[in-house]
Amino acid sequence: MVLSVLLIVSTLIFGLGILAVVTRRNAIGMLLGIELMLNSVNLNLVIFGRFSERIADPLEGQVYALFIMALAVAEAAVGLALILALVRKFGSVDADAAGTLKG
Amino acid sequence: MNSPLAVPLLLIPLLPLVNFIILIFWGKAAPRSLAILSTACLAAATGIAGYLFLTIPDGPPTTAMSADWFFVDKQFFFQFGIMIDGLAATMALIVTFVSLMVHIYSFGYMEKHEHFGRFFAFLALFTSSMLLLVFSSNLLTMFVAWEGVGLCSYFLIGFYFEKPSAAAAGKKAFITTKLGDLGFITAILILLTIGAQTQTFAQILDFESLKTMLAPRNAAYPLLKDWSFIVGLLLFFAAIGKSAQFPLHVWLPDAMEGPSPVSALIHAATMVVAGVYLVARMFFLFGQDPNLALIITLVGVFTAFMAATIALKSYDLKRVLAYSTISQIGYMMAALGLGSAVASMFHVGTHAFFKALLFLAAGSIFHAYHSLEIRRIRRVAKFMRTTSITFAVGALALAGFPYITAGFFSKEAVLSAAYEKFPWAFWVLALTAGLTAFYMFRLIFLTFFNYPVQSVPKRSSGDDNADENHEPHESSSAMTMPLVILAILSVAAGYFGWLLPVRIGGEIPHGGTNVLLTSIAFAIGGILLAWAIYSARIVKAEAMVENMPTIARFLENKWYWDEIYDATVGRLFRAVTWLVAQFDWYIVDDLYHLFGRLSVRAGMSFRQMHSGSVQIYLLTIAIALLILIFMYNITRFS
Amino acid sequence: MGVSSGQTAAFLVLSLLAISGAFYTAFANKLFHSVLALLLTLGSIAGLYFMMGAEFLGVLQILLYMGGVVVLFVFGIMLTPARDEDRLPPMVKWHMVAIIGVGLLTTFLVFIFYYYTGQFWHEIRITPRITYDKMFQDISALLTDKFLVPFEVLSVAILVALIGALYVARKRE
Amino acid sequence: MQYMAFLPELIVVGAAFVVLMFEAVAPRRASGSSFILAAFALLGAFLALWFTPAYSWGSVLRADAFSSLVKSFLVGGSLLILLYAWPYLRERVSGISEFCFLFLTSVFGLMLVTSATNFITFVVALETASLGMYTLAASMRRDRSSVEAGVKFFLNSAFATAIMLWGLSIIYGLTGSLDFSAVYSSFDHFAASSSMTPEIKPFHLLGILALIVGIGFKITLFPFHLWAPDVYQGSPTPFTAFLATISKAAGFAILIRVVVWPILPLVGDMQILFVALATLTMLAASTAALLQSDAKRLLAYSSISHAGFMLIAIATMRDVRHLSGPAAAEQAQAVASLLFYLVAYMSATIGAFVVLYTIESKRKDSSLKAFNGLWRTDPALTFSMTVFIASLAGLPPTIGFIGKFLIFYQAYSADMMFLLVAAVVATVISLFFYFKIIRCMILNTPDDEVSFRDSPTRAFAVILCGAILLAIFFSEPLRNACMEAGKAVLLR
Amino acid sequence: MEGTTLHLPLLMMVPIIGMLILMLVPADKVRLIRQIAVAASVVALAYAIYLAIGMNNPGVLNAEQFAYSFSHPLFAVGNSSILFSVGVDGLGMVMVLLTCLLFVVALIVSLNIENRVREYYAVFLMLEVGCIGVFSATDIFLFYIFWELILIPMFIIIAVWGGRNRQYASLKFILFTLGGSLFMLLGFIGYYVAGGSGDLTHIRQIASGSQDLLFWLVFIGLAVKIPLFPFHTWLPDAHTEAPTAGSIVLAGILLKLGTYGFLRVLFPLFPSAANYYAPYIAVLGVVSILYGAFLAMSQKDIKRMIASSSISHMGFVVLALSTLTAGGFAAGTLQMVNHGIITGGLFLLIGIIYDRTHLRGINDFGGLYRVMPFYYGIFLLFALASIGMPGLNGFVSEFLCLFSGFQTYFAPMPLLMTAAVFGVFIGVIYMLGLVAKVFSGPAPEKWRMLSDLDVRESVSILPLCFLVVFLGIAPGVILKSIGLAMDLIAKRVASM
Repeated sequence: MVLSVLLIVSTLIFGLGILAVVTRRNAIGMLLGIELMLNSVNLNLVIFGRFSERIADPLEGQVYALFIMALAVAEAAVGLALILALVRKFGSVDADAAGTLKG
Repeated sequence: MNSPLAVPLLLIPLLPLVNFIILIFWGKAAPRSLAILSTACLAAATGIAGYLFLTIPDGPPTTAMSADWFFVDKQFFFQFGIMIDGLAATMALIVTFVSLMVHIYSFGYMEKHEHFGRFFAFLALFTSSMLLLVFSSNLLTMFVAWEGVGLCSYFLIGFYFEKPSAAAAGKKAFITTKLGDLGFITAILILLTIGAQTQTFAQILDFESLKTMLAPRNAAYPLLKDWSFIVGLLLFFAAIGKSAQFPLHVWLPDAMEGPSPVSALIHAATMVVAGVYLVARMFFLFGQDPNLALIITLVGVFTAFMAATIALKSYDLKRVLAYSTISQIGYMMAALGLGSAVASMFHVGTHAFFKALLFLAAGSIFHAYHSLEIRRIRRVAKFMRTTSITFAVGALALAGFPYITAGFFSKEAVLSAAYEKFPWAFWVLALTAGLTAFYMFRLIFLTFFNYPVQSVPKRSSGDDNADENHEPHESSSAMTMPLVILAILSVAAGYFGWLLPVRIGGEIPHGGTNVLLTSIAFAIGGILLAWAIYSARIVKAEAMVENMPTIARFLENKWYWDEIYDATVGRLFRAVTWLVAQFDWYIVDDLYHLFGRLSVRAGMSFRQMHSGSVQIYLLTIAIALLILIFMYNITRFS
Repeated sequence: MGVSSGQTAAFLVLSLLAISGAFYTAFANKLFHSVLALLLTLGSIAGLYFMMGAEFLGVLQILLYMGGVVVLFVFGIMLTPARDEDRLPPMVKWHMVAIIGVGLLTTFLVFIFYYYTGQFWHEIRITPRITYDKMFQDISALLTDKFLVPFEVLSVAILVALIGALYVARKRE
Repeated sequence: MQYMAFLPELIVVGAAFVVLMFEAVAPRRASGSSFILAAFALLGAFLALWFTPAYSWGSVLRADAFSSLVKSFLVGGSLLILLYAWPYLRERVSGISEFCFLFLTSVFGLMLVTSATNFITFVVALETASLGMYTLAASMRRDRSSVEAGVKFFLNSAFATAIMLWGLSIIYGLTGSLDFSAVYSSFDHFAASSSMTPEIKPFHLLGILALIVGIGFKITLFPFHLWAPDVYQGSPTPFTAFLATISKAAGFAILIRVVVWPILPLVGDMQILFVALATLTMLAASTAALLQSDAKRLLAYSSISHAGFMLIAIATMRDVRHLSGPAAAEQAQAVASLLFYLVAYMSATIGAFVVLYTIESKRKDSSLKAFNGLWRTDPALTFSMTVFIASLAGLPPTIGFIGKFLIFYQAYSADMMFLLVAAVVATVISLFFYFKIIRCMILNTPDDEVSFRDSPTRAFAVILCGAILLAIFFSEPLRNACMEAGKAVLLR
Repeated sequence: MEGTTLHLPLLMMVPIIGMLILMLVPADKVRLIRQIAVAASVVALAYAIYLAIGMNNPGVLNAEQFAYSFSHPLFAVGNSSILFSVGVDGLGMVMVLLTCLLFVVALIVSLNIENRVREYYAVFLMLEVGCIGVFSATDIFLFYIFWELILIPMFIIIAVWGGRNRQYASLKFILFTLGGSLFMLLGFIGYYVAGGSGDLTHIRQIASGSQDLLFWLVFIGLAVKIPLFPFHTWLPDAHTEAPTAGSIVLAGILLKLGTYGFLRVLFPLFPSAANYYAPYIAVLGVVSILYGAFLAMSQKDIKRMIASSSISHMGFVVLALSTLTAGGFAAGTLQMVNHGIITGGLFLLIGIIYDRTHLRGINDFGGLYRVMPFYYGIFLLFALASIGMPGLNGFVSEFLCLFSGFQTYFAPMPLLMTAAVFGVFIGVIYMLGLVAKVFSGPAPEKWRMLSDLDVRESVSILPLCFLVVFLGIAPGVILKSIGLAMDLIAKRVASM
């Protein structure tokens, strides 16, 4: 029961993350959404480690989460740098401001 | 399987052929001397033909030579073969002789023409093809020659290539006869198909073996017998095309655009009777099927009558002669249909002489008057004595003037044949004979004497630069000499009719007194009527026209055949062409374009997905995920 | 079940906090509010980690995420021109599609999880209490043994991220 | 000894660090030397690949014939791309030494991707490469669209990666591990057990679908390909070539490994998805390319369409349990065909891009107009480009034909008529835009009289096109290598 | 390997070497370039003639009745290999000879090309390699490779040296032929999968159930090239826009590839499907005959008209081939050769006045007889050959095609066969109309200045003239040399 509930919580966070990514107009906002999605993934990993009988070694899941966390940080850093460059070139944080390439 | 006859027999067509090659390549350099050479060779060929005519043994034909031409499957060999029998020898003699006359005549007629050499080249080629046609021992060889004469006819009709009407006439002649040739080739193909099925492949095209296969007593080839009607019909269609019979007669009058010697040689004496010759050659096929015979008779009789009526109202000297040719060939066809090949060939022979004579004389008149418009040419008798006399002899022969002309005998033979078999045919043909006499003498009375000049529409088939001030004069001896020879023959040939049964077999039909009297009456009556209207002017010609305007217009427009064909076959053809072109353009081609357009349209919509907005891309991914998951879980919800 | 009712209550509270934080992150008008809401979510998730016996991860979550990433975002927001979403029309044409689509997706996933978890994870296994030291050792053992290569590569990745960020952010001539 | 197995990677990443050192020590002279070092490192790695033994590092990493072969594609391709990019880089890219560092680390990451036998290794390696690639996309000087490309690439990639990770977390929950071997045996066990009813299967597929979204993004499958044309167009052209070939090759390598190993027990259910994606990718990309006027974008669409063709080989994969017997041989052959196609595709695409950025660096224009009248100014380059395009279009006697032939052969052997017809239609459509380039080169008159004669790319292009043309006679060793790789990747 | 000779690869090398030499010559040495190119083609022709004469030597033919065979595996697919396997039987030899001859003619007639001469000749020589390759390939995939190798050179020829609408035409050409041949490739692959080998000298029987689909796939590829009725629309465009030499090669050789493929590939590989579907193909052939003829009637452009007439004439070939008898095959082959010569000549002749006037409309001309009598004579010769005048080569082959068509199909569908005969008649109408319009009538002032054929033109047309007459009189030369091959193919098809 707890497993279900927690998985559903995680799924909701995941969905809200996606929603943030596809609706927030600010590129930083989109980045926030991606962080939410990654957190949901980590949460999943921990939940399964804790509550699933199929998991032999729950620590492995935590190690995975650790990796993902580190990657999220790295991505955030690069992403913010790119967004700053975007602001510099296009004068806006709006992800859609950079819409010169299309078709 | 060469026989001793092979050499002379081959020599006859080969001599002109060699001359053709020489003339076509070097004719420009030394036209006159090469033309003399050509004529000399032709004279030699004529000599050989005459020799053969006199010496070949009676009975079945002798196959002189046959050679494999090509093959399929290494078992079906198509052969190129020549042979000779009485029929062929007779025909060959007529062809070579008339051709020789025309050659001689052409020295005078074409004297100043720039393409003198080429003219002789084509004459030579034609003669060669015609002789090959005559000597061919199987249908395929005959078809080759058949096409060859058609081609030469095309060249020679269109000889004055700068005249659009001449070019058009050449085209019309070629296409119309080619339509007939379809019958020929289809017949050959059907025969071959039958032959392959009955294991008689090699023989089925050969006249002699076909004859034995078709013999009434021979029951070994039922399939062939079943198909003989169709094959006969197709071959007859070819003959119709070549011989300008109804319904393919329309090309011959237009063919008068060619030089007069050509008209004399090809469109009067020789080529146009190739159809008759074909039917005579295949008489074993046509003769044994009453339905075929009836069809041939009907076509012949109808053509004879129809052409004669058109000639009544024709104002072009050569066209009148052309219609008379059509009409006379109708006689020949009718004779064949009536079962008398001999009568037919008799008429072929006499007709060759007097029709060649008439055309050559007409050419002579044209040479002097530069016109063929009979409403303008006057007093020929005064200016051109020889020409007018010979022309009159020819006309008499054509009219069948009793007992002195050859035409009388041959026509009487045809009428007798008709009288024996189909009286209705006899009466129509007799009436036609009367019409023939009438229109020929209409010509003579109009042009030879001083009939008042009528108002003339500007165009006719001749060059219309008739110079009124120029005094017409008699043609050179090169032209008159053949006229005289032919005139003599036109009279004399009738007395040699007895030779034909000897050479061909069968006998000349004699219908007895009734036929004799009827034909004499019609011939004389026609002449008298012409005299009454155009010389004595007892009856006014104009008045007759006014009294019967519909008929006059009907005849003047040649029974509207050209218009009818144009409105039916021509229109159908153009419509199909148009339809195909539209179909090709708007349906077939556009179908492929449609594929292109669809791709571009699809591309446009796929392109719109790349809107440039990154969030839409992400949304697309999310929705794609949704769809994927949904699809894979769809079983849960169903 | 093996989980006490107090724990259950704590789970529920933390979950609710995490969800509401995520919700506000997605829908807040001001970006700064979003970041704060994210902070809330991250904190609640850290709490959940602690509750599920993943203390090491929870600590890292607080240090790396709440301490690092969020600060990064705050800096980012400060460095970029004020560009608040409330100055724009709240909905762009595809937002409706987005909300419906993603909503469907989420509902769908929730349904699937709800439907399937009962069948698959029959028993809820309570991991034995692992002491903090032991856990740290185990994790480091994993990292230096089985996951040594990814761990090393991760360091390269972080270096790349650093250099890359510098490379992009550097003012160019 | 185990380090020998990963010597090429070590060379590459080591060189990357040295490049970084250059920049730190002598920033002024760093550009040239780092470029040269990068080139030599790639060359060294390429050579080192010949000596790498097969080796498994626990359950997370494995060097085998398959990974070696793909790595040689990656390294060789990168070398070719980099080698002739110098004029372009000098002119249009800022900070060549950083570029080289990021380039090398990207290659490094992608090389590891091909060796990964654990999903998290895969993800970490992929991210290592991606982090570099985001910045490489944005590395152009004075060019807005480059930054746009970088941002778009980043956002798309991060999003797709997040989805993929989510899928991996589900897989982890189902199988208890992210090792390929563990996942495989777990799935295999489930698939064989009675509990795997048709009703429950979809749940197992959930993670796999998300995984395919992530990899599909990398290899630009419809509808995850939307980023590709934009990013390809905006990036510096050498990097576009990198994206189109190296990155895609790595993506296919991991896809192959995933399909034939961890998710093999469930691959039967994926087949319909692969067929659909392949069809849509081929058709969508080729039709959309019809309307392009920018050569880079055109090649981007072409590259997407080729991904669809390559996916055909994946779609022929079946659940093969025994590693001996005809079915496995068929499977190995499918892998080999895909790898061969990959070589064909990479060689022609690299050639085309090399020609493109040679022209671009002279004419400052990447639209089709830049190709106008190339024949007049440089017939050799024109000839080479024609051959590259013919190879892309799959016309004989180029290597592209052999590749296409092998793919068709696989599809036919697997009885996939529908896919074949779609492939033929897509090929016909693609001809239209391929020949657009040829038409520009040979028909249109040039706008200027820029000469390319001094360019060393000419020699390179001619040699590459010679190789492409003569491949039909000499491709046997390559095919054997592909076959070996195909057999190796099946081992589990 | 026993009986292996390098003759055919060497023959293919001749144009390649010529091409390579051309690449080394500076582009501005136009005279030298022309000499090299023509010399290469003449050497190839001489070599081909030498090989043709050698065909009769004992021991040249191998066990499968292919001469000069050479085989080398290219790469392995499945359990077997794709081979570089060449060899010629009588059929292949005749077609190779025709190819070499027409290329000499085409290269000589293009001596007046001034624009990008080097590239022009290089592309043509490459085309020649492809054509020789197709006619001598004895592996289906090698066949396909050479088949496709032809496309790009032809595309370039049309696109660069073509007429006003060349872009559209060249693209259409490439899309159609390539699209079609992709289906053919599918068919080949299917055969290879089923039969396990693509060797045409050892054809393996595949299950008749699987033949149907493959048969039609291959058929589409071939039919596009021929072109048969629904796939023909590329032809008029391509022909019209191609330069003279391009049209000659297109009409003379490229169209033959399709029908050659019928004989070499389609029928032998899928005999039971061939037997089953032959009547349908015959119907398509007859439809092509009539459709092409009517299409030609509707054209206003001389080249388009001749191109459309090709559709009609190739219909005869298809009709003959569809009989599946040795005789029909021989007839079709003969018609292929003859059509190549005749239509090649006609395009050459049209090119000559196009060079002089830059006009191609039928109505643009008139009265050329007076201006260019020699030209007229030759044009007439070809026109007559085209409409099947006995004594010229067109007659024999058309007659034989109809003959074999009648043998097989007259009994089941007499009307259709009669319609095929009617196609000949339509040919007469438009061809004669063309000749009459262009040559007769008064010569307009503007054409008075046209010169008759010069040396280049005469030299290029005279060999064709000779063949038109020679093959009309002695078609046995070809029929004899292809006889054995035809028997074998027919036997193979009949054996199912």
